[in-house]
Amino acid sequence: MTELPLIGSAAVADAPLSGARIGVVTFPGTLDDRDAARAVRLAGAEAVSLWHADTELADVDAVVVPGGFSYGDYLRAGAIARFAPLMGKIVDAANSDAKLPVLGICNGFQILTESHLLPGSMVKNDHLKFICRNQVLRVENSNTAWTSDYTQGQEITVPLKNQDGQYIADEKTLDELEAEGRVVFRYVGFNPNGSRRDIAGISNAAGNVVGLMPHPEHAVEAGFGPETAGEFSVDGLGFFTSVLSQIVGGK
Amino acid sequence: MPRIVVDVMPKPEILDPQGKAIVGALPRLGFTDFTSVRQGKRFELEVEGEVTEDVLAKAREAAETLLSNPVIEDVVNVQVVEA
Amino acid sequence: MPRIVVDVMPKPEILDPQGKAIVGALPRLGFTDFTSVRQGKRFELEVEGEVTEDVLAKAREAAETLLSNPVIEDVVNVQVVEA
Amino acid sequence: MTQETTAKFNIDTVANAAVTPEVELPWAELGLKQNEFEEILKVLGRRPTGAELAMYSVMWSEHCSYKSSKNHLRQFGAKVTEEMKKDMLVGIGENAGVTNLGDGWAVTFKIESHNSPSFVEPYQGAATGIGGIVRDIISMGARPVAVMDPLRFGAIDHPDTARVMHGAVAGIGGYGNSLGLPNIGGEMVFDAVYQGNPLVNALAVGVMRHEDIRLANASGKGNKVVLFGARTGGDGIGGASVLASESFDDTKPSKRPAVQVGDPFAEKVLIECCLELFKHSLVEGIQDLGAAGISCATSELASNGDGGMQVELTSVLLRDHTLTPGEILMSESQERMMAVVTPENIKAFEAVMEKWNVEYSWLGEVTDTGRLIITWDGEVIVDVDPRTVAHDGPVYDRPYARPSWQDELQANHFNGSAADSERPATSGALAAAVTELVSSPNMCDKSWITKQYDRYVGGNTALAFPDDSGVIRVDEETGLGVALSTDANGRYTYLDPFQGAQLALAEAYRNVATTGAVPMAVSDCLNFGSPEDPDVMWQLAEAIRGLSDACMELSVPVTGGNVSLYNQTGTTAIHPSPVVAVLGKLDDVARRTPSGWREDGQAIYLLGTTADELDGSEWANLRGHLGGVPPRVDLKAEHTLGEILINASRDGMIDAAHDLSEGGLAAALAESALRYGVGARVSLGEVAERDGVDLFTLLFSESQARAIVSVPRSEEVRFNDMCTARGFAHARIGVVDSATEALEITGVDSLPLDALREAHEGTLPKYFG
Ligand SMILES: Nc1ncnc2c1ncn2[C@@H]1O[C@H](COP(=O)(O)OP(=O)(O)O)[C@@H](O)[C@H]1O
Ligand SMILES: [Mg+2]
Repeated sequence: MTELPLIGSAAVADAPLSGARIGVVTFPGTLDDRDAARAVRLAGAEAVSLWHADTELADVDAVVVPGGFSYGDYLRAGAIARFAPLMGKIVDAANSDAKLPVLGICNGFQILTESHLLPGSMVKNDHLKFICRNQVLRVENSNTAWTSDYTQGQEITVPLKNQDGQYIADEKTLDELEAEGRVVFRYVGFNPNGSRRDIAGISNAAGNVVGLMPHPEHAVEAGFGPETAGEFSVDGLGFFTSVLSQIVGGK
Repeated sequence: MPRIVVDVMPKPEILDPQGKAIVGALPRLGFTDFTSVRQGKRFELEVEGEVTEDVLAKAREAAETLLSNPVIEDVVNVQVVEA
Repeated sequence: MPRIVVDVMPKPEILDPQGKAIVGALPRLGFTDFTSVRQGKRFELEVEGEVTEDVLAKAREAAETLLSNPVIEDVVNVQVVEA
Repeated sequence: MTQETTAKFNIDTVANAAVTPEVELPWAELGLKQNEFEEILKVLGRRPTGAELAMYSVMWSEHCSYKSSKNHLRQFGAKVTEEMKKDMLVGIGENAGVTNLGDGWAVTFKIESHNSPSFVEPYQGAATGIGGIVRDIISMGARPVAVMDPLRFGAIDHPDTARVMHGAVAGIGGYGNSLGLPNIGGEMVFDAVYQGNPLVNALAVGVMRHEDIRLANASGKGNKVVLFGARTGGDGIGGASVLASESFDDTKPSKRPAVQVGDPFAEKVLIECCLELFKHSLVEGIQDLGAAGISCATSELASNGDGGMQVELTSVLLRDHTLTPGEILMSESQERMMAVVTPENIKAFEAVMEKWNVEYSWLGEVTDTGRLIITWDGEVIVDVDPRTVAHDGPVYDRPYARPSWQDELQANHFNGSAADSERPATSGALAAAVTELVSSPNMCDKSWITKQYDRYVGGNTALAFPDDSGVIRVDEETGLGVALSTDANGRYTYLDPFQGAQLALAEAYRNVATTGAVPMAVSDCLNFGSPEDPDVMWQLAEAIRGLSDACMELSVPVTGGNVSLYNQTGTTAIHPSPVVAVLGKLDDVARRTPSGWREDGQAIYLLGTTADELDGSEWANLRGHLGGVPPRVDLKAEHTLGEILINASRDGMIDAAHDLSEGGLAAALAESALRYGVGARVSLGEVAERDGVDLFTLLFSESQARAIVSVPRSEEVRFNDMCTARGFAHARIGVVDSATEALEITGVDSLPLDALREAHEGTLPKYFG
């Protein structure tokens, strides 16, 4: 066979047919905002840049709080970003009847826990080092706004990269999360940071808010994401197509 | 200038990975007297002028809201130190 | 059990990015009384049995060698606390 | 922005200097030589003020003035053909060179050292190394897109190596990861010669549209000069406490920080803030603040411009209010930039600063006097021709001579030495030798390091560790991208500095071509010992001569770099280590070639020929031998091999390619198998016979201009024809075979991939946890 190594085209799609607008928040120190926006576009929606200091939430159908080191993560990951004016709006919209879908990735997840949109918290990885690896996750709940395009129990591979990724919560909270099906992702094969019960991601009770440490937005294009035995994973795209189908379906 | 010291420690029931690493390293360096180590944070806030009750109350509030995360940490101390 | 508290702060002349980020955030949250913030570390070492002079000396040594980086940090306090 | 009341100092004004010629100045303590101080007196026609002395002393230091290497470095600018200039948009001399990529895209990259700070405080030293090189890239108008980190530490089992390793790697990761810059490659060499003097080099690469290129110059009378970013503290002036004589204030802290602490968050904000300034064309000229801080930024901006500059130093925002004017001028506080802004753009500039919450202060303006005037509370403390500070520093023709020991060293070949007494010959011994090689400190798997680095951020990383080059997509629509590799072999360069430097270029060039990219430009970081030692100076002169010749022959211009001297412990210098970075271009990164085999049945070809060249090799190193002469350089062959690899990649003739370098064919075969965990059956008898070498030599010799490729069956005829047409030696040595789950080499015991992997991956965790 003479095929070239597989790499997809990242050409920006023309105006998305779906009409869905997904906001991507930028804080000082946010790093993966452009990646999240690319993932949104590749899924077929319009990516709308949101600025942390904005006092109004633009007219968006969903919000991604991307990864990075907001305010350097110096105090605690996400601790300062949580107080941004826009975060207040996002929390209100997520808790409102409209149940705005919100996805927190890595630092975004940490910001959501600091904002008390999601329970528990992240502390330093048990090995105390930054870790970047391709991580297998099991989708434990395919009924959330961000996971409906996956099947229950499906295993996906996406990158993981963080310093403070160890998810902790008290036993009672953990039991509750389990009982209510709010553990959305679990690490498979290898727990990269010592997270309680191998938890990689969780949701709120309504399932519109999901946070996880690994990075689905880095597994959306063949050639630029996690590679196993020469094959690229685009497993992360499902997050963005899931929320898109919910938005379009609901319109 | 007077300073307010705020001490924050990981909650006792929470595993502290940094403390654990230290307690592991101590005996290798010949320190065998310490059975457990926990690592927290110490903040020193400088105040222009006098530390009134009101300023101290503000410091306590900042300690509870920003400087610590009540899910995983306790504020163990808020105290004025004259420099 | 008795504990020894070790406080470590960044040297005054050294940039403290952590304190800087906090001092920048405080006014946005309505805290306007604090002109400078520096963030250091607080260690709590637990001791089995009594804290003798010797144990305290060991703690001081651990503070200088392992718990702090003398190039950028100062040990500002080593102290016994009865729990 | 307000400033606390400025400290009061015993200000040494220009007027005062003119009437007090007898005042004793601490020029020697500031590192100036007698002749240099006399030169300053001549240039000024009077004694310098304290502030002027501070500026000259830092700007005329080896680090800033290149006074020992300048005469030799000129060759990089001189040995350049028209062909080489074709794509060079900005050459040597600016913060970093700029190369045209086509389609309106340009790329800038540069490599620098942060060696001694990284020994003192590995975390912060390495972190600020990344910070500094990234600011060079920003100041060209580019968006930084990736970093790399060539490292050299002491012996792997020395107790101090773990300290440096843990700190430096965490620092590089801590800073680079926080900036959102993927780490796409580097090097890791362990050798006792670096024990007291580790090398931490850092490379950054950035991309921009042609119209966004910015230069460091201050032009246009009346334009304003602004300093922005972090506040100025006492960083980096620890040694210059003699300037305390400027002060009569007892409250001054006796200590200045010996090390700098980086603030990657501040730098990330600075990057975004600068890019926004560029996007709206709000700055005329821009300069990062690195070594020599404000001294460097003001004098370089002014001397590169068309007029002069006037600056009020009390306007500088300070972190430490006890700093004297001289100290402010010398401070190396990180995360600062200086820019020139037209009066019309002031408001818009300030709006960008406020949006990003970046502190700034207006220091002064561009003038037409041709002078750099610095005042303190209105009193003139510096009045100089900026060129004399920035460009016309001393230049030395340091004596150099081939070391007396060089001949003896070169006569001591590995072949036949005591170290070579038990050369593996049986199939079992050969298998053990391969395993020993791939688990050795320098050849082992480096993922202990690279997994602490974010390789994914940005979403444009097409190749990184462990492939031969890092590959970054530049244009998402067309797939246009760049490939980068850095290389150096201190042992080769020690044996022969001229050839060693050429071999460093050859390897980096080959690595870039191996991934399918066309090599375009070079940046280099010359890490050497003391130039005052004629032996070392000879190594430096030979290395520069060799490298510049080779660049010309391969038609890849040097666009920038850095010289790091005095890397030695006592009188013992490190091995001369010219780290060479080559940048190449890929029209479509989808065509990049990875190093691992994947498809069963593909044919494995060895390109190039092998001679008995074990001197300086990893194998000899493992046997504790260093002597003889390095492998022969054949740049014509490198060029042809490059063409073959690039064409084969472009035309879809190969699926995998891996160059042969340290560890030779044995290392390359093992790495290609381990890359995706796919084995192969290899038979080397015919090639050994063709080249007249035994199996051991074929496996472990480090002859240059070689690579292995895997060729799909359907492409074999075309591939063979291409090699034949170019007259390049090529031989089918095996076939990819996943079923074996081993590397099967005829005459060598089977090497199961599991065991090989364990050996390869176990080493760094064993030493570093
Ligand atoms: N310090 C480091 N940082 C990042 N990548 C590294 C580092 N050291 C080695 N690597 C990567 O490991 C791989 C193997 O390195 P090396 O054997 O030096 O490559 P080569 O022989 O092709 O020059 C390369 O992808 C290289 O970029
Ligand atoms: Mg290579």
